[in-house]
Amino acid sequence: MTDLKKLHKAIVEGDAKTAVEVTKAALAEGAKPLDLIQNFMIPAMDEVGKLFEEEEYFVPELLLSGRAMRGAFDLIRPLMAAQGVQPTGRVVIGTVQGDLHDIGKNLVAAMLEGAGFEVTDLGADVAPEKFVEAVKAKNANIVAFSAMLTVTMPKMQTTIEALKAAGLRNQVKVMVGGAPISQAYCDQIGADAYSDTASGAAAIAREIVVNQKVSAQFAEKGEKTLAGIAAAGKGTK
Amino acid sequence: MTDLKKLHKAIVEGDAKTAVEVTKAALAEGAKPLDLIQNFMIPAMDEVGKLFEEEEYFVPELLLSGRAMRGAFDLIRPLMAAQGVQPTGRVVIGTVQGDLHDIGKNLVAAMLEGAGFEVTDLGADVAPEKFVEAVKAKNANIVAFSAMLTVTMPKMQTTIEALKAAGLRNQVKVMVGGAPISQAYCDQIGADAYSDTASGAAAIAREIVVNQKVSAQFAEKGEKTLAGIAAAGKGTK
Amino acid sequence: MSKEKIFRNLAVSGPQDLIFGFAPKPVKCGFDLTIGAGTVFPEVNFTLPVMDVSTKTWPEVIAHYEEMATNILKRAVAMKVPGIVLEFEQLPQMTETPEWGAEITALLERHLKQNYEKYGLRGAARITPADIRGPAGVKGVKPVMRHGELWEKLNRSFDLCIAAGGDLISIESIGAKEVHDEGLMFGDVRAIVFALGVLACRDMTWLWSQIVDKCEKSGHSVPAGDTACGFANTSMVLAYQKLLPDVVAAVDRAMAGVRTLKAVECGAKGPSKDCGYENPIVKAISGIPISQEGKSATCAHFSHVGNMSSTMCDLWSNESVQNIRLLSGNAPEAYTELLAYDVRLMNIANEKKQGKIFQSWMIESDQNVSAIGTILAPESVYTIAKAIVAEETDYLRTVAAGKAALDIIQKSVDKKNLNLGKKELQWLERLHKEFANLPKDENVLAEEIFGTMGHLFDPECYGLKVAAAAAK
Amino acid sequence: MSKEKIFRNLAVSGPQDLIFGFAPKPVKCGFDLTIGAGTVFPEVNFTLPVMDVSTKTWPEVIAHYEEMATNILKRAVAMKVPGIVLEFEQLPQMTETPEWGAEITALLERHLKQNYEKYGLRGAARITPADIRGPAGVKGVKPVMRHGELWEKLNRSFDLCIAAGGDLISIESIGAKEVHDEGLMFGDVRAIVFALGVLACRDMTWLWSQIVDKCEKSGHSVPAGDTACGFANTSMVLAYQKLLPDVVAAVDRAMAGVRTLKAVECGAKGPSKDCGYENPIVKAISGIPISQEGKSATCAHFSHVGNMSSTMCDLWSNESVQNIRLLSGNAPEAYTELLAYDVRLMNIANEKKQGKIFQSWMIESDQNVSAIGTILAPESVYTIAKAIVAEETDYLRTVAAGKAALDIIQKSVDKKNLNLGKKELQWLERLHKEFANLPKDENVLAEEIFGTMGHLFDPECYGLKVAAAAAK
Ligand code: B12
Ligand code: B12
Repeated sequence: MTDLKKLHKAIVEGDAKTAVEVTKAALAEGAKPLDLIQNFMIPAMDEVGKLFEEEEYFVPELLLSGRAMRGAFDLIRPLMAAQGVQPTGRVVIGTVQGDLHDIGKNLVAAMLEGAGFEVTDLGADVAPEKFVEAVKAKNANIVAFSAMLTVTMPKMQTTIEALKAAGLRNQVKVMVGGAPISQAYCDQIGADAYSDTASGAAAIAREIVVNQKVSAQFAEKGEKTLAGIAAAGKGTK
Repeated sequence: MTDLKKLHKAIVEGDAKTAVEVTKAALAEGAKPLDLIQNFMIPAMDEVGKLFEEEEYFVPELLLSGRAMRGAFDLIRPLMAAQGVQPTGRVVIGTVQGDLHDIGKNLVAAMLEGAGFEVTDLGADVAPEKFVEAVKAKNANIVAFSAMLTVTMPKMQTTIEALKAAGLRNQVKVMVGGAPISQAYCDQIGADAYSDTASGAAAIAREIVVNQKVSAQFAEKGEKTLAGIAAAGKGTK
Repeated sequence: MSKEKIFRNLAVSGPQDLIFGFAPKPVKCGFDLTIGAGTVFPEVNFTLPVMDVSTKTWPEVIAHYEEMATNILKRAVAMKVPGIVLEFEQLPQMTETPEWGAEITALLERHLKQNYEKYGLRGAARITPADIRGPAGVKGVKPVMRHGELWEKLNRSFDLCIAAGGDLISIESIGAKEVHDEGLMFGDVRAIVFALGVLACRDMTWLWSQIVDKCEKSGHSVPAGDTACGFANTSMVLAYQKLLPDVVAAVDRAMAGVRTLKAVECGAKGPSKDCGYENPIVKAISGIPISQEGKSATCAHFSHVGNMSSTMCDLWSNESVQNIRLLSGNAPEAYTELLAYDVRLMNIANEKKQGKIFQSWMIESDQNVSAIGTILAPESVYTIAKAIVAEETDYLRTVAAGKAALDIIQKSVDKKNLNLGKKELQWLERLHKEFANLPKDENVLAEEIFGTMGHLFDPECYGLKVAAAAAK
Repeated sequence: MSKEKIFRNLAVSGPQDLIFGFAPKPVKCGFDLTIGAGTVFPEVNFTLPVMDVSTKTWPEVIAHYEEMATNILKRAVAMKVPGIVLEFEQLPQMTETPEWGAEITALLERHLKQNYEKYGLRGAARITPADIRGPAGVKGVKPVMRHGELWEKLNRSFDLCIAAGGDLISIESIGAKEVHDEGLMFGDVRAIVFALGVLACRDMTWLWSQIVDKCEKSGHSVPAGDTACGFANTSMVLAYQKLLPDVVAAVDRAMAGVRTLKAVECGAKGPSKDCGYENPIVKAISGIPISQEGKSATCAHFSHVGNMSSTMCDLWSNESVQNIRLLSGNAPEAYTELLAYDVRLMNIANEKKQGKIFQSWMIESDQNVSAIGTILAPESVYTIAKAIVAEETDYLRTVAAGKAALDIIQKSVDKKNLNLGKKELQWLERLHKEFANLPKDENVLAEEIFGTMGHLFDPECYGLKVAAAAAK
């Protein structure tokens, strides 16, 4: 039997090649996808998250581990979908129109992926209509805006209005961030949550989903989402 | 006959005693009040204003001249009132509730008086109701708020609302100022005019009155106000 | 009531002993912070953005102070500052409801404690209740200073803030402001001298002996000191706006030294408060450490002494900035890093025994730009301090300070270092005459001013008996 | 197209020749302003508060720039600054509608002219169009750099701003950012070196020869210089947030010197732009004056080199602050006075031949706090500059700069001056190996990176022919 601890180690060390090999071998030997996720992949990413929090890991290590996990998870996703297991949540993220700063946004996207979210990254300079389209197409429950310029921040409000006009406002929680953004500005434009760090963004997103503050349609499948599974795993459901 | 140029000189030099003596003597000799104002007192204060603008005069010289003019004008006011001559305008001024800074406000009050306005100074830490009362009692056409604290600035808006509730909003133009105030804040709270200097305040007040932007009841007596007289004097009616 | 200790001689032997970071009588306070023992620390003052303060908005107010304390101390730890003072200048509403001011005092002490225990960050909080007595500036109302509801609240605010663990207690007291303001407005030198030299000194003694008493009883809080903000900052800001002569503001500042020193005579230990530009005079005479502000406080007001004000500072302050967002983060956090870099340079210069070189540039930067800059140079400060201690009474010391400042300005003008405009020179002339004509006996002046400005102040509020002068 | 001038040796004979205020090749520009001839001037950068920029709001935008220009220059005159540079960093909308950027350029020149004629205030405006090419960061879209609608607008923006009288022309060009960002995110040193040493240098040459050409034809505008903001500020800010290793950001900054120098090789005269912390390397090699920012720019971002960054500055900048209200007045005005006081100290130190003493404190303040501080000290800058000019090609010069920086950091760690954490030391080890394994031939690296990151960039946009590497 393949030693699954090697999967955990490969993810923590950002070794995508080994992670994929071990997962392939394990599945071939009949390992249960749910077991791989619950007992190896999620604990590995939690360890990576902790190493990042304690400044043991920098962004490169974090992203390489994320890449390794995604590599292994891609082999499992079709099986999970068959059993109706949903991603922790579906996020659409982008830097608002007129603004090309994307480093902060990319980090938030990476952290959300690490936390088991399905992330649709629209890139930078994203017009309001494109956010609306993606939220509809992906049936997202969280939309995240980033802005770095005082003169593009107002576009966050324009985009929220576009979501309202399209009747999607209640389907999503709106998260905002970027150096010049503040909790006060978040409240002022009627967004739902603000954080000044990428890890903060992931924590809020998880809280939104786990506390079922998200729209009904995910509610009943609570424990079937990755975060739900992870929470069950840790008995903190 | 009394040499009236001495009145002009006494006002410019802030010599209240002489200004009163010369005016008394002139009136006793049958000099016309309107002539004293139009050809001596207002030109004197204009000269003082110019000296102040050119930093030749400091505030002490300005206020001493103002005191000299008021001394002479007090002898004339009853005669003017009899002929129906109104003051350039009636201003109610004060530092808003909770705020004890009054130096800036005092300067603005002095400059307005120098420009021929009848000024009712409510002092500092003035509650909204007291502004409403004074505007009503004095039939004011301009109300001026001063604030120096970020945490008392909102009281400007509260006081504007109190004026609206009392149906007085349209009777007055609202002027605002004080170090932390800005044109943007003035617009935001729906005030009519902002200036960051005392002389600016007087200029705006005069412009409000002379351009008849003030409420109708002063309109038809336009030329009969001090500013109207001064303007007529300079042919700029 | 603690007995007044009058300083007969100076705490320093010459201007060479007046340097940033070192004070003859260092002060130990807060979480292992010693001020004036060779290291300059940043003093960060932070205030609310445009908002109402009421029971309804109080939770939001607390959220602001939580955020400010967190951001500032996070920045201080990141910058590895040698220590830090947080100044909480109470807004009027927080003194009118003493519990509010105390709640924020406790909040700040909690944050300082956490950061001291977790990162070893040395720090202290300076609590400055608002002097709401009077109330000042209300038309036709003579300010009530020694009794009444407003004094009760201020008194209670001191007690609650001390009980809440406030490390350093200060106040911008405004005794005699009603006369001083009128004096400034009309250029009435005699009224200005009377306000500062007689009324203000009496109020300072009455107020500060009580503050010192409360602090000594607490066994924790240090009575830090006052500032003539309501007097010499008013004239400095007016002079900066060219609304008052620079020479008047300079003389006003020198005289304010006597009034601010009273706190120390009553037992205050320092650091004297940041916006007291007269503090160097207090340091020269009493030896206590002082806080100063200048170029890194342009967020609060402009001045011609942006560099001169750092020549003798033991704390370097940003005066005050609101919790608003800049491009980097919130303003209090941005100013913490700025102050931290400023003090690093001063401390390194001192470590390399080159503090005096740095000071010489600070002096040359502002000495000949304005009369205020001229009288705040270490040499001038020393001369003014010597003139003060040579006199007996507060009044005569105040007059002496004014005359000393005038002589210093005159010498500088004669040597063509300070070139003043025509108007300023006329006022300099006039000031020489006014000071020469001042009566030796303060009671003569008291009666005169009571005659002209009796409608503005109540002598009893200053414990002053004035023979009912015949109405002029 | 002006011919490239490659610097074979340095413009200074040693670190002792690198001091604030003096540059071997001073620049005369604007209204009688000479930069680098012994006086440091403030460079004030001011931007819009939170607002939309559109045809509808354009009048309000203009009103803000009128107010900012008026307040800043009023403050500059009041502070008697020796001279001033106004930096107008165009926001994207103002480059996308070139007429808008030009209108504000003309507005600034008008204000400068008025103040020069009325008060003799020496000044110049730096105009920085936004590099809107690409567009950068759009998912799945390879940035288009040398043609297309966005380049046309940027090109036209240069022409209109020069025609509007812009005194100093700059840009924060982002050629190769798409590869450099990916490299930073995954710690891919080979991608970072390729982006800076090959792609970025090619883009700089293509872009700056055109800018220089336009300026020379105008007979007025000076091609001032670039900044590696999109590269080394990204890594510096990430390192400051502990998201990237400090040693990676330090090596990135050293390598960025080669890329930013290209502008000068194409004919740029300086002052090189404020947020280019690599500018000292450019000054050491080319002798042009440079603008720098540090402790007085915490309004825009934090850094560990708040004092080190002033060691060799010819202009001292606040990076950027919005037109928002502080307690004193608007923020741009408050920062003008702060910068004015900062430069006064530097200029006085130079007048008294004590500039080097001041510099020594600035160095000691930051040298051992971070690896970036270590490599930006004058001595390190000189060593890196020497290593650069000893090489032939941009690529080899970039590698040499990186290696030089690594050696400087290693020496400082070995001497226990710079103490790095365990993680940082591991990355230092790794960087040594990575740089040792870099191929001598840049084409080998080009093919390799095209193989791994070919989906991100279009080689033709950098005039690069890459043999279609077999897909890995
Ligand atoms: C690097 C940089 C650039 C790079 C961008 C590189 C990139 N790939 O993004 C380049 C060179 C392209 C650039 C260009 C410009 N820039 Co720029 N830039 C910066 C700089 C120095 C750092 C930004 C950065 O990458 N930070 C690092 C990341 C990790 O931090 P972060 O973005 O804050 O993200 C963190 C948090 O905010 C949060 N977060 C971020 N997004 C989100 C979203 C959500 C939902 C959540 C919950 C959290 C969250 O998590 C992140 C990780 O901790 C900033 C300075 C600053 N104060 O930030 C200026 C800055 C933003 N830029 C500025 C300017 C003016 C410009 C230009 C207009 C300059 C010019 N004329 O060329 C152009 C405009 C480009 C455009 N069209 O948008 C100004 C903005 C001024 C203003 N008026 O707003 C700034 C503030 C610098 C300055 N001059 O003061 N810039
Ligand atoms: C002098 C002063 C005082 C004096 C007041 C003296 C007096 N008689 O007014 C005293 C000592 C009493 C005082 C007390 C306090 N102050 Co105070 N004070 C100042 C200071 C240094 C100068 C104000 C001044 O007199 N300026 C001179 C005049 C001429 O200028 P001006 O007021 O701006 O007026 C001009 C223009 O604004 C305009 N203008 C003014 N009003 C109007 C009105 C209209 C309609 C128009 C058109 C124009 C106009 O024309 C004027 C002439 O040019 C300011 C600093 C500053 N930035 O202003 C702080 C300042 C306003 N105070 C401040 C604080 C915090 C306080 C205290 C709370 C401190 C404390 N804990 O004790 C208390 C609160 C008192 C209270 N209950 O309100 C802060 C405010 C911070 C904030 N959050 O808003 C400031 C900004 C200083 C700082 N710390 O940064 N203060």
